[in-house]
Parts: sequence; C-alpha cells; structure tokens
Amino acid sequence: APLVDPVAAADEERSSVRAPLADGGELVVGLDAEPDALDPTLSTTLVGRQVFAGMCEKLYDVDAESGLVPQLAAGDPVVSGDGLEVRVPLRTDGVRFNDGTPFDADAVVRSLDRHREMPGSTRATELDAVQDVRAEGEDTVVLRLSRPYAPLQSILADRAGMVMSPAALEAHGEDFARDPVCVGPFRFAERVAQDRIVLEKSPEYYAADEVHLDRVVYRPIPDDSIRLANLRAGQLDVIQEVGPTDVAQVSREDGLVLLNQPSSHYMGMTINLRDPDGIGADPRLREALALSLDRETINEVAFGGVYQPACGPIPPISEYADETVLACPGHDPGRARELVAESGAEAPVPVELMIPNDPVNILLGQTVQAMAAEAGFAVRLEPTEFASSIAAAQAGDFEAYISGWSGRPDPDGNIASFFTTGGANNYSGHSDPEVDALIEDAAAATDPDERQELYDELVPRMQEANAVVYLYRQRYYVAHRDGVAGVELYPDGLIRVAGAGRTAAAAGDGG
Amino acid sequence: MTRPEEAPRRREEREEEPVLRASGLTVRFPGQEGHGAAVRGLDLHVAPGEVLALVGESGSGKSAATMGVLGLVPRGTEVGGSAVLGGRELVGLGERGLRGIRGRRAAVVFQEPMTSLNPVFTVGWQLREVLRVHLGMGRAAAHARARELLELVGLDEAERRLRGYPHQLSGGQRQRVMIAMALACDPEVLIADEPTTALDVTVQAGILRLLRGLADRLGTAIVLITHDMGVVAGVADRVVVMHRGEAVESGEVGRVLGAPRHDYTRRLLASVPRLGASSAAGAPPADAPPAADSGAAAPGSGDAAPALAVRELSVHYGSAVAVSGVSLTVARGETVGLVGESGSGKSTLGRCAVGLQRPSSGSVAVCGTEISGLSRRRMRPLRRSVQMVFQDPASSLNPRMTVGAMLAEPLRRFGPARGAALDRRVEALLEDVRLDPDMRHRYPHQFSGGQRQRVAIARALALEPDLLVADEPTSALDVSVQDEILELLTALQREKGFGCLFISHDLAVVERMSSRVAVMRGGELVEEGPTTRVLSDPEHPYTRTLLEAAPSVDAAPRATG
Amino acid sequence: MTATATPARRLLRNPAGAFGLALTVLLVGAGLLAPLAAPHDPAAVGFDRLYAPPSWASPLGTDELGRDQLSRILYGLRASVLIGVAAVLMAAAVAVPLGLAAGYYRRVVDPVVSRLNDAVMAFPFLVLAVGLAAILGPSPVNAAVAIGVSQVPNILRVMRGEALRLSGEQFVDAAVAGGAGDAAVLFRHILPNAANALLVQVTVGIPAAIIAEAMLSFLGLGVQPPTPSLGVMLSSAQSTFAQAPWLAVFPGVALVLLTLGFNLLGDGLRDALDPKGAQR
Amino acid sequence: MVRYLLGRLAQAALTLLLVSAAVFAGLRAMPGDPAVLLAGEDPDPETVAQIRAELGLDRPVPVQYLVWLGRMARLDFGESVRTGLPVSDTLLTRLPVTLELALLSLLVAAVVGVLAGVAAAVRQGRPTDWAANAGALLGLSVPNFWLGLMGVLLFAVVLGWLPASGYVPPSESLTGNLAGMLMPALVLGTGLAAVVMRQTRSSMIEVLGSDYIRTARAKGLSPARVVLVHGLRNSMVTVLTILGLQLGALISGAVVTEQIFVLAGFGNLMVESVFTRDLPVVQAAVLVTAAGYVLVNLAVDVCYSLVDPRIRIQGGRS
Ligand SMILES: Nc1ncnc2c1ncn2[C@@H]1O[C@H](COP(=O)(O)OP(=O)(O)OP(=O)(O)O)[C@@H](O)[C@H]1O
Ligand SMILES: Nc1ncnc2c1ncn2[C@@H]1O[C@H](COP(=O)(O)OP(=O)(O)OP(=O)(O)O)[C@@H](O)[C@H]1O
Ligand SMILES: [Mg+2]
Ligand SMILES: [Mg+2]
Repeated sequence: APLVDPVAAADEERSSVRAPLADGGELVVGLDAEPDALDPTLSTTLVGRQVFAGMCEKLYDVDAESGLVPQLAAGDPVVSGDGLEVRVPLRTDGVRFNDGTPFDADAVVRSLDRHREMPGSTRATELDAVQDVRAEGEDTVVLRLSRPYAPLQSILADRAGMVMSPAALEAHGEDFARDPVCVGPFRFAERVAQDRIVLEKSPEYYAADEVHLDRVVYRPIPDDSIRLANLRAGQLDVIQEVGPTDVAQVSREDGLVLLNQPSSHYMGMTINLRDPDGIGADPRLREALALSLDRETINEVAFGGVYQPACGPIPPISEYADETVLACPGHDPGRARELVAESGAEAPVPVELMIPNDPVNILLGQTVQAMAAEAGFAVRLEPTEFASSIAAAQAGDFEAYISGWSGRPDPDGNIASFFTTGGANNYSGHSDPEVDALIEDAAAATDPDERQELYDELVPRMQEANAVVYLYRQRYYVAHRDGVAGVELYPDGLIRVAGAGRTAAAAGDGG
Repeated sequence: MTRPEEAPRRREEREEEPVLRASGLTVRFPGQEGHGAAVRGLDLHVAPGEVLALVGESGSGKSAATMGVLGLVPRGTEVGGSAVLGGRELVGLGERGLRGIRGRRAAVVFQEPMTSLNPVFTVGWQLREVLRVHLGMGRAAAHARARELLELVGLDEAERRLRGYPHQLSGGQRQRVMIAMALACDPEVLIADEPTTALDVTVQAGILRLLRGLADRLGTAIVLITHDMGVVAGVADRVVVMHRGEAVESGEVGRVLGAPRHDYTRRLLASVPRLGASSAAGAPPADAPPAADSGAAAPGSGDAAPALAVRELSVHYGSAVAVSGVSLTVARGETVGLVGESGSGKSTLGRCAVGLQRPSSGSVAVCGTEISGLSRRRMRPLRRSVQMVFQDPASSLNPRMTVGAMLAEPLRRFGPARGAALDRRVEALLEDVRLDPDMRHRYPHQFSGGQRQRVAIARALALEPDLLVADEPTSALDVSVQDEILELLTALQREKGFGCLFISHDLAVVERMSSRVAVMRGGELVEEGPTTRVLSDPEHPYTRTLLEAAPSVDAAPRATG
Repeated sequence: MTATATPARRLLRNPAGAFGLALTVLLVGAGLLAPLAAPHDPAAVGFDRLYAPPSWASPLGTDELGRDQLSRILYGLRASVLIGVAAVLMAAAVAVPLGLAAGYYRRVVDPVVSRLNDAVMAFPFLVLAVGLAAILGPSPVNAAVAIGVSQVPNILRVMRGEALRLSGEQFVDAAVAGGAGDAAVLFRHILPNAANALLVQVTVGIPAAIIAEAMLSFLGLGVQPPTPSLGVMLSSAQSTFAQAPWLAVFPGVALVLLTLGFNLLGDGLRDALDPKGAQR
Repeated sequence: MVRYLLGRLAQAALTLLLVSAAVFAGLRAMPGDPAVLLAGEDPDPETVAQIRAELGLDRPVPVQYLVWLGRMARLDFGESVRTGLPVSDTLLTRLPVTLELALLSLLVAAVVGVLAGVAAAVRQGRPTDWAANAGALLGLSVPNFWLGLMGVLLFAVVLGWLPASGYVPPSESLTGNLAGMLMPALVLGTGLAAVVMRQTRSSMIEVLGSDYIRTARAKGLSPARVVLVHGLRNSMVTVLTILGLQLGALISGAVVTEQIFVLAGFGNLMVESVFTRDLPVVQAAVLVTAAGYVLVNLAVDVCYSLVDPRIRIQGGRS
C-alpha cells in the first residue's frame, strides 16, 4: 500500500524536541497563508497569530496541556463574587515593550480600550461583555463586565490579551500594523507583503538571555507540497501544516522532525434549515445524510487517517470533553435509507453541497458524495472560492455547506455563534429558544461543574438538530529540520519560536 | 568593368571552350511527374565574351532551364542531365557546392524584380551585402561601390536610392537594382532573365551597351533571356530558340534572324511588331470608334464623359515628386499610349486613375465621376468599370488562390454567372489569353512570368471595364503571344468601346495600339498627340531620343567581327 | 496530381498530417464515446482499492477514491476536448474578424479594437473567471466562455499583425482594384495568407485552454467533481506524485497525445493549404 | 512619429481609464464582501458595517470610483485592506521581481523558441524538425506546475544545486539572484518558447519559399545568412507579435511559476488579492500591469515599422 502506517504517526504526539542549542542564527518558518494585518485589534487569521507568537505576548497563554497560564499577567484573574468585576494582576519585573517603553497598567488599559472601541475592531465582539477597563495603580487592571463571562480568561490568552506599545500607538494610530511593537522575544523588523515578515531578537525582552535566535523569518507558501519541498531543500527550517498525504512520509524521513498536536479545528457540514425546498426542511433527511457518513473512512480516504473523526463542537482536548459531549451517532446506512424512504422524498434526493475549492476539500466532498449516494442522496458538489462561499452562506443561498472553524479553547466559542438565533455564524438558521437559553446559561456559568452539566444537555440537542453535521477534527502537523530544536507546538496550533535555536551539533558542523 | 587592363580575348578561342555548357538538361517541377517536364533535353553552351540569347514562347522553359542550372528552383524540382561551369558539374552539386559559384562566378538577374528583392532591407544594404560577403569590402568601400554600380545602370539620385526600400522604386528602377546586384562581383557567367522589360528604350539601350561591354571587355559570358527580337539583334552573338521545353533552333544571330529554319522561329519573327509598320497597315486606330479619331480634341466631345480625365495631377512621396501637374484624357473606345522614362511616374499615374493612390493634388474623373476624394465604400461600385493590369504580375496575384478562383472572384461579385456558366467563363478567359484552361487549378507560383502576366490581363478583362489601365501588360510575353494578346485587346475594345491607358516601353506596340500617345519624363507630361504625329515627328527632344534608341530586329544583326 | 488535389486530399496524403488527423479523431472519438468505451463508471468509488497500481481490472490503476483511471481519462478527454476546443474556436470566431479589421483599417478600427484588446489582456484571467462565474453561474459552457474570452487577445493580436503585414502587399491592392469588398479582401485575400499563423495559434491555444480549464474547475466554474477532466486530474495528482505516479503520468500522456494530434493536424492543414508547401 | 506616439499615449490613458473602470465594476460585482472577510471568523454586523464605512464601501460604486480616481491622480494608491501596508510599497517591491522574471523568461523563450523554430523550418520534415516539434509539444502540454514541481524536486531537493525558492536582489548577490531565477525563468520560458517556436517555424516556412530568398541564395550567401538575415527579418512581424504577447502575458500571467518558486511577483499578488478581496491592491496592480501591456504593445507596433518598412506607423487605410 502506498500510504504506510499513518495512524501510528498520528498517534504519537510530540510537541517539541530538545537539544543543546547554539546562540545566533536565523529560523525561516513557512506559513500556509499570508497573514493579515499585524495589528492585534484587527487581525483575524490563525496564520497571523503564528507571527504574533514570535513578537506579541499576551496577558495569558495556553500551555502544553491547553491550560491557561499567566504571561504578562502576574497571576490568574480575580473574579468578584457577582462575576462582574475581573482584576488582572500584571508583571512589573522590568517588562518593557520592544521599543523600550515600560509595560504598565495604563498600557494595558489603552490596548484593551482600542480593542473594544476602534472602528472595525474584530476584538470588539470578543470583549462584548466588558463594559469598562481601568488601571488600578501600575500593576493591576480592572475589567467591569455587563454580565458574568466565563470565557474571558481564554479570550485574554489570544489577541485581545495582546498589549501594544503606547508609544507605537501614539506614532502610528490606526496604522499600527506598519510597525507593530509589543512585548515579545522578537521585534518586528520588516514586512514585504506576500513575501516575508522578518523579526529580530529584541534586546528589551525580559527573558532575552533565554532567546537563542537572532532572527525569525516567516514566509507564506500556500501550497502544501511546495512548502514541504522548500523544507526538504533547506530553504525553510520549519513548516506549518504538513499536508495529510505527506505526514507518514515526513515522520519517517531522515533529517526532518515531525511535531504533532491535537487541535480544536474542525470541519462540518452546515445544512440550510431555512431552505424550504432543500433537505434542510426535513429533519429525517438531515439525519439520514448524517447517518450515511462513515467518519472513519472519510478520515482514511481524504486524510490518510491522520486526522480525527468529529461528532460535536467540543474538542477532546477541552476540559469539558466528557463522554456525552464526545458521543457519536455513527454510521448507519441502513437506517439512513429508511429515513429517506420515510421522508417520502423521491430517491435519489438531490443535494447541492458547497465546498471550499482546495484539493483536500474537493476530495472530502467527493467522499461525502459517494457515501451519501448509498443512502439515496445525489450530491452535487459546488467548489466555491472562500469569499464567495461566505457571501452565499450569509445570504442563506445554499443547501449544504462544508466549512471549517479554527476552534476556540472555550466551548462557548465553538457553539454560541453557530446555534444562537441570529448568531454571526449561524448559517443554518437554527433557531430554538431553549437552546439559546442553554447557550447563554453555559457561557455565564462560572462554576465548571455547572457548565459541564449544561453542555451535556446542550450537545446532544445540537446533534439531534443536525443543523451542523460534524465531519472531522484536524490535527496540527508541523515539521522542522533536525538542525533545529526547541520549536514548540501546543494544541492551539501556534509555533512558538522563543526558545528555538540551531542545535549546537548543527552549528558545530556549520562552523 | 573596372578592370580595363584585362584585354578581351579573341573570340575564336572562346568559342572553343564554353564556360558554361548544359547538355541534356531536364527540369521537372513537382507535380509534373505525369506531364512533360518544363525543360527536356536542352543543350546549351556559352563561351567567355559571348552573349547568348535565349528566346522562345512564354512558358517554354527558359527561366526553368537557367535557374535549374544553378539550383534556384523550388524544393522538390528534379534537375537532370548535365551542366558544367568552368569544368565543374553543377547538376547534383548540392547547396554547399553551388554556394561558392552563385553570385561570384555565376550571377543572376531575375525576371520579376519586385518579388525578388528583399522588401525589408534597403537597396544599399542589399547591394553592399554581395560586395562585403564576396569581396570582403569594408562598409565605406562597399557603399562607394554600390553607388557606382547604381550609376552604372543609369539610376539617378543614387545616394537617395541606396537609402530607399524596393517598394519605393518604380518597376524599371528595381530591375536596374537587380542588374547592379548581379554585376557587383564581375561574374564569369551572367544569366539575365528578361532584364530590360521594364526599361524605357533609352535606358534599355544603355543597359544593353553595358552588357555587351562586359562581354567584350571582361569576357563575361552572358545568357540573355528576352522576348525582344530587337534586343537579340542588337547585342547577341548566338541565339537559341525554345519551344515547349526544347530547343528548336540555335545558331548565329544573323543566320537565325535572317534565315530561320524552324517553323516556330519563323512565326516568332513574323509576329515582331515593327515601329512604323502599323501606321502603314493602319488597322486599329483607323478602325477605332469616332472618339478616337478626334484625337487630342477628344476630351469633352460627344455626350459620354471621357473614360478617364486627369487634371493637374500631382503625387508626392514625402519630399520626392513622382508626378507633377499632369493632365490627360482618355476617351471611351480610345487607347492612349503612355511612354516615358523609367521612374517618370507612369505607374503612379495609372494607380491614381484606378483610385489606388491618393493624389497630392489635382483631380481624377472616371467616366465622369470624380474619384480622387471618394471613400473606399463609395469607390467600390465604380471598381467594376475601372480595371488595372499591374506592372508586376507576380506580386499582384494572391499566392493562396488558384488562378481559377482569382478569375472567378470578380465575375461572381459583379456578374450573374454561377456554377457551370462561371466555370465556362473562366475557361474562356484563360483561352482568350492563350492559357490552357486546365491551368485554372494552379497557383500563381506554378506559372512562368509571361503566364502570370496573362492571368493578370485575363483578370482585368473579366469584368469588361469601361476603363482599362494596362501597365506594361505584355512586357513578359514573347512576340507571338504578345501579338495575339494585342489582337484580343483591340478586338475587345472595338466590341465594348472601353478606354485604355496603355503604359509601355515598346514603341512599336504603342504605335500599334494607340491613337494618341503621351510622353512622360521626370513626373511631367512632356508631349502628347496623335500617335502618328508623335512617333513620326516628335516635338520634344526626349521623344526624339526615345525613338532613336528603339531597337529593331531589322537593324543589322551585330557584326561578328 | 498535387496541382489539382483538394486540400483535404493533400492533407490525407501527408503522413504526419494524416497521423495527426487520425490521432485527433481517435482521441476526440474516445472522449465522445466515453460512455460506451469506458470499462467502469468513472465516478464509482471503491474505498477498498485506493491508489491501486495498474492491474487487469484497472489497466491504468485507480485514483485517490479508488475510481478506475482509464474510465476517468476517457471521460476527462471528453470534458477537456469540449471545453478546450470550444473555447478556442469561440475565441477565434471573435478574434479573427476583429484582428483582421484592426490590421486593415488602421485609422479608425485599429485604435478602438486594439485598445479594447489591451484592456481585455490586462484583465487578470482570474478576476475575469470569478466574475463570469458570478454573473453567469458555474457551468462547463461558461468555463469555455471564460477561457475563450481570455484567448481572444492572443489570436486578435496575431491576426492584426498578419493583416498589417499583408495589407502592404500588392495583391491586396489588386483585389481592391478588382472591386473586392472589404469583407472579400479580409476573408478571401488576407485571411488565407494569414492562415499559417492562425492555425498555429489555435493549435497551441487548445492545450493551454485545457490546462486553464483545470484552474476554472478548481474555482468551481468548470466541470463539477466527480466529473473528470484532464486538467483537473493532472493538478490533483500533484500532491500524490510520490505515492501514485500513474495518476499523473497517464492523464499527462493523454494530454500530450491530444496536443500532438492537434498540432500535427494543424501542420498538416498548414501544408495542405499552402500551395507551395504542398509540393514538398 | 512624435505625433503618433503622443496619440498613442492619449489612447493609452483612455485604455487605462477603461481598464480601471471595468476592474472596479467587476470586482464589486463579484460575490464576497471585503468587510465580511476583514471582520474575521466571528463577525458581528456592527463591526462589518464599521469596516464598510471605513473602506468607503457603503457609498454608491460610481462615487467610490471617482474617489479612487481622484486618489490615483494624486498617485495615492491607498493601503491594502488586508495587511494595512501601503499599496505603492507592495507594488514597488514586486516590480523588480516581476520584471526580472518576465525579461529572463522572455529571453529564454526568444532565444530557444526562435532558434528552434528557424532550425525546424530549415530542416522541415527532417530529424531536427521532429526534435524541435517534440520539444515544443512537451512545452505546450506539460503544465507549468508540473515542470516547476519536478524542477524543484530534482534540482533543489534531490541534487541541491539550486535553491527551491527565494528572491535575492541582484544588488545583494548577482550569482545568488541568478541561481534563484534560473529555474523559474527556464520553466516559464520553455513553455512560452514552445509557442514562439511553433509560430517562428510556420512563418519561416512561408518566407523561405519566397523569391527574395531565392535571390539571396543566388547571391551565394551562406545558408545561415540566407536564413537568419534574409528569412528571419521577414518573419519578424509574426515573431514580434508573439513575443509581445508573451511579454504581456508574463507581466501578470506568471502566477503558477511565482507560486511554485515562491516569488513575490505581480501574478501571485493579484490572484491572492482577488481571493482575499483586497480591492485597492487588485485595482492598483491591474492598472500597473495594464500600463505594462499598453507599453509593450506600443513598442511592438513601433518595431513593426522598423522591421518592415512597408508598414508605416502613421499611415495605413482609413
Ligand atoms: N512608395 C514610394 N515611395 C517613394 N517613392 C516612390 C514610391 N513609389 C514610387 N516612387 C518613386 O516615384 C517615381 C515614379 O514611380 P513610377 O513607379 O510611377 O514610375 P514608372 O514611370 O512607372 O517607372 P517604370 O517604367 O520604371 O515602371 C519613381 O522615381 C519612384 O522611385
Ligand atoms: N513551380 C512550378 N510548378 C509547376 N510548373 C511550373 C512551375 N514553374 C513553372 N512552371 C511551368 O513550367 C513551364 C516553364 O516555365 P518557365 O518559367 O521556365 O517559362 P519561361 O520560358 O521563362 O516563360 P516566360 O517567358 O513566360 O517567363 C511553364 O509552362 C510553367 O507553367
Ligand atoms: Mg521566365
Ligand atoms: Mg512602372
């Protein structure tokens, strides 16, 4: 067989390799897309976060176990009894921005205010619950909330928690992206659009002596095979996203190291419930379609077995991922055929399926097409370019739509906007007041056990509705050359380069 | 030419060792496998210092034979037999061997100068190239020599001509450039394929003197293909007569012209138009409709507007003046002969008359309609009544169309004929110009020069126009065919009464065809009047020179001593 | 007799041209008859035979979904030939008259046509394709239209150049003097003399169009998966070349053969239409 | 001549105006709202509206166009809506890459294509002709992405002779620059060479059958001179047309090659920007490439009259 034991490669999780490191040198990282604006307030892409990981520290960070740990904060947030006031203690031990400006509570307030108020800010929604932010002395900021909001800390572990240099904000205002300055191991040096982003070692960084590299260069190379070829040829040291067909090969290849982490990134098929003529109108057809899919085989065929089947919005790495949440309705073509027959629709039932127009998803689409055919569906695939597909999805101009979600560490981020009536990503038009209430309660619940109960009730209801049929959950595969070590990959998918460097062995050879 | 120290050798010697000898020469074009070959078993020899005239019917294989010797035939053509040049067998020698001979030892003047000159290089460049490649001259030396060569062939303003491109030259000027190019390296053998057809008689006389001089002084062996028996009589030593691919007669000029043995030769000689002969016979002009009789007074006479009325016409090409202030009228049913110096603007005038050239000033009216300001669209209905035979038939025929299609095209456009009737009409046209109707499936490049010319005539006659501008329509025709074509034209004119502007260098032909003659020189009309008067009693000195220079068969053949 | 043979007979007599014709007919025929010729349903997936190398059951192997590659190539030929050839022919139908007119009427038509042509050329193919998909809706026909539009400028410029060159020739003057209308001059006199360049441009345009179709299909504008086309098969075989080289090689060979067929046919036609060439 | 050029420049301005209007309208007719894309995965309507207002997308399209034109007139290309970087900087950093790639591959295409075309025409029907045609055939039917990918695998990954990607400015290291551009230029150039070869061959076959070539042979010139000087010059109108087309296509059409060799050129920029609906970038880039096309075509037209004196640039029929 051409594909050798991919599953073994997938199972063996590895977040980094350690080796004695030499100081100096540069690390070239191949990204799978062009990052958008390097402005924490405006940034929307996962790939943009890869670059921020090198130069913008946040109040909190995610650790190797997906736990939240303080980064620029001095400790966990302190939430008032009513859940409406959150105090974040800040580090004061000589932390400076990369332009030398001291880091303090005022700077944090200024950044948070910018996130919340700047026109066009994509952080504004995330910080919707925050009503007001103020500094309390130099080392504490106090956030006042309009409602209790459990996901806040995880949100502060992302771009909303990044703090921008007040001096840089002063100088550039809305054009911060032209010369972004944060606290971080590396500072922004240069960006040539769609070619490279260069960071260089920051002398101002509080832990500068633990940083080995002089420079980090990010280069966007969207094509998986070209990115890998460049890694092999030595033009790149690290690549994000090894294509699923290459995973097995890379894991065995001399000279390359494969890092591997589970992720919360999933693909699902949204079914338009508002379409009166489509399968969305009949719950039996929706269920039949869901039951016709064999997720194991999909994973096998489309991804060489290196991803994971997914049946619900909450990833296994989440602290709320218990058996109920992870339960899977499974594959039952017999039942699916029965349901089609029950529905009275004339088989084969036509279904128009909009899919992203990349090779992997087209393959996924064809696999789905073949499986659904057995249950009596005639799926017509419509590969659609991303921007057009979003437009169609928002307009409700589709019958079924396969799309992805990068996933949030907090379950709410994977649920609320998809199922709440009027939610931004609620393309299916799912609307159920009870579900809406459950979602709201779960987000407000500050007690983990209480939250768990709410999700245990919520997730099965969502599965029954079949507004979104979950297909698979991606895994992160990052590869680097073996002359490099200390590159860290966590379940958030970010490649951390702060502690990376050339191995002493490789440096010795070179010298 | 520039080596006077080299004294001419004695003739007897030369005759003993021909520099070029062809024996049993056969040339078969691709596609002639079944038919007879273009040249069959031709024997030919020419000695240093000798001028051999090759005459014969149009399409008899004269060009094929001489080009075949040097391998200058289309790919796929079979050349058989033998041709020895200076002890070297040329047949089967291959491109590499022939290259050393062409240009340097054996040079060629091609029959159709327009298509034979490279359109994208200047005249000077093309001349210098030979000099630099073969004689290793530097740029300046080559330039000076090129200039000298042009002057030698009688081109004025040599400096300007050198900078010009072939399409900026008149037919005769191009022909002289071809000659200059062939002479550039003082070749041992010069093959000149109808080198003077586009030249007026004075220039022609100069060129012939030049060729004769080359033979006499430098011992150049010259093969001169020509239809002009006067030229044969004037310069050749010996003559070979070809008919249908074979030599039917050969011998000393005096003997062949004086006492032809073969039937065909006799017919040929009988057809030679003689200056002064037709006025005696008097046939065509006298028979012509009344309008012709009124001669110079014709314009405006009668109710019908004249076929062509040109007033104060001038044409400028940039700063050069090709035609200046010419006025001329051609009545219906009348033929006006236009003669004159090469490059004097005759063709330009003709092009203006058919609306192909925009005059710089002046007016042109065809059958009473002013055409000089007409748009192409408005001009089109008039096209049917105005036709032109171009001076250069090769380039005026569409290389991608069979001649049948070319002849049928205007018929279909303007005439009602379709299908079989159309085919019959096309065949009749070809027969009229003495071409085999089977040839209608051929493409232009598969014809001889004279045959192409006849195709062009047939095309112009197809629509029975009211005005025919014929620019040297018979220059490439042997005299017997020419005779028939001229007869055809006269008969048609008598029948249809079209007006004809007949441009020619052959004064005898002009005399035969036209009731009036106009003489041009340097872009101006220097003389105009009834043919008989102008040719017998010219007023302008230039006309007189022309008449004096006209070659004649009856002139004593070249002394052989 | 060559002198009297029609172009069609001359084409058949020229071995390369006849071979080109035969190859073209064979491949186009195989494509058109794909439903009869294909051993399997090209869309029939087999999850138990992914990436099977060539075997008796599937002589050209199976693809990433276990579909029979021979059947897919046959169907792929059909889509590619229809879209590629239709696109180029449509483009030629538009570009030939416009190009000839631009080269011939240099004062009025040329500035307008040529500048419009510049504008179309400058329009990125992708914007054009996505725009058309949006306006017309995705379908193979619209893919052919989009590719056709993108090929117009090439053919147009070539034809314009030829017309420019040829309108200086005396036989054009002769035709005008013979009363030929503008259409006759352009199509009976200039076009046949520009036929060489046109034939070449068309025959090189076809493989380009077939490859462009892959890109459009990728955008969802061309064939709908699982319908195969050669271009789509080629580009999707890219990522699995190391594991399953036959997925790239066979569609590639089919495309090469198709290109070979069209180009030999073009050359043959060229020679058959060229009275001088016909003699060689 | 001067008048002609001025006239053409005026036409060029009109063309550019036309292109810009068409692109402007076309981009806005495309589905997919830039503001939605900018608002991220979890957009809220208010943010989207804010972004639309920021970008001026809430105004009627003609107004947007006029505003944009006004900015262009002041040479203000605006900012990328996606990266926030000035568009002019982006274009300027790409221009050298694009131009170098275009010129190098045109060089490859011209040299290889013209020589092979001439050789094939001269040896029509013989092994040279077959070989040249076979090469052209591969050039035509092997897609660039294959050629490029195989090149990278062979020369960069397996042999390690050439870098797989990366552009080194010539000012930094000429050899580094050439090493990086070699493969892209060859990959792009050979594909184009096929077209150039086929057209050159066809045109030369016709020219070689003409009378003036016979004259050149009668002059006793070497075959090379007959073919390369007398023949080629007469084929130049056709060859120039093709080269002009190719150069035009290269300015914006090198998308695939740019992607494979990770070169930051115009082709890739436009494609990416279309997908991300980065309208200011697309508009400016299209305008610049359109200007390139117009200039190339103007140059080709001027060259026509230089290579063929019968084509006069002012003259012609009305
Ligand atoms: N396109 C052109 N550009 C510049 N000069 C030209 C052009 N065509 C012709 N001439 C010049 O105009 C003059 C007249 O040319 P024309 O062809 O009318 O002469 P002609 O009387 O027909 O001569 P011939 O008897 O040699 O054919 C010549 O000196 C020629 O060089
Ligand atoms: N390429 C060709 N293919 C077929 N037949 C040809 C070809 N060229 C010439 N012929 C024929 O060969 C015969 C001889 O032609 P050639 O050119 O030698 O005649 P010519 O004696 O020079 O006549 P003219 O005085 O009219 O120029 C003619 O009948 C002509 O039709
Ligand atoms: Mg002849
Ligand atoms: Mg003349």
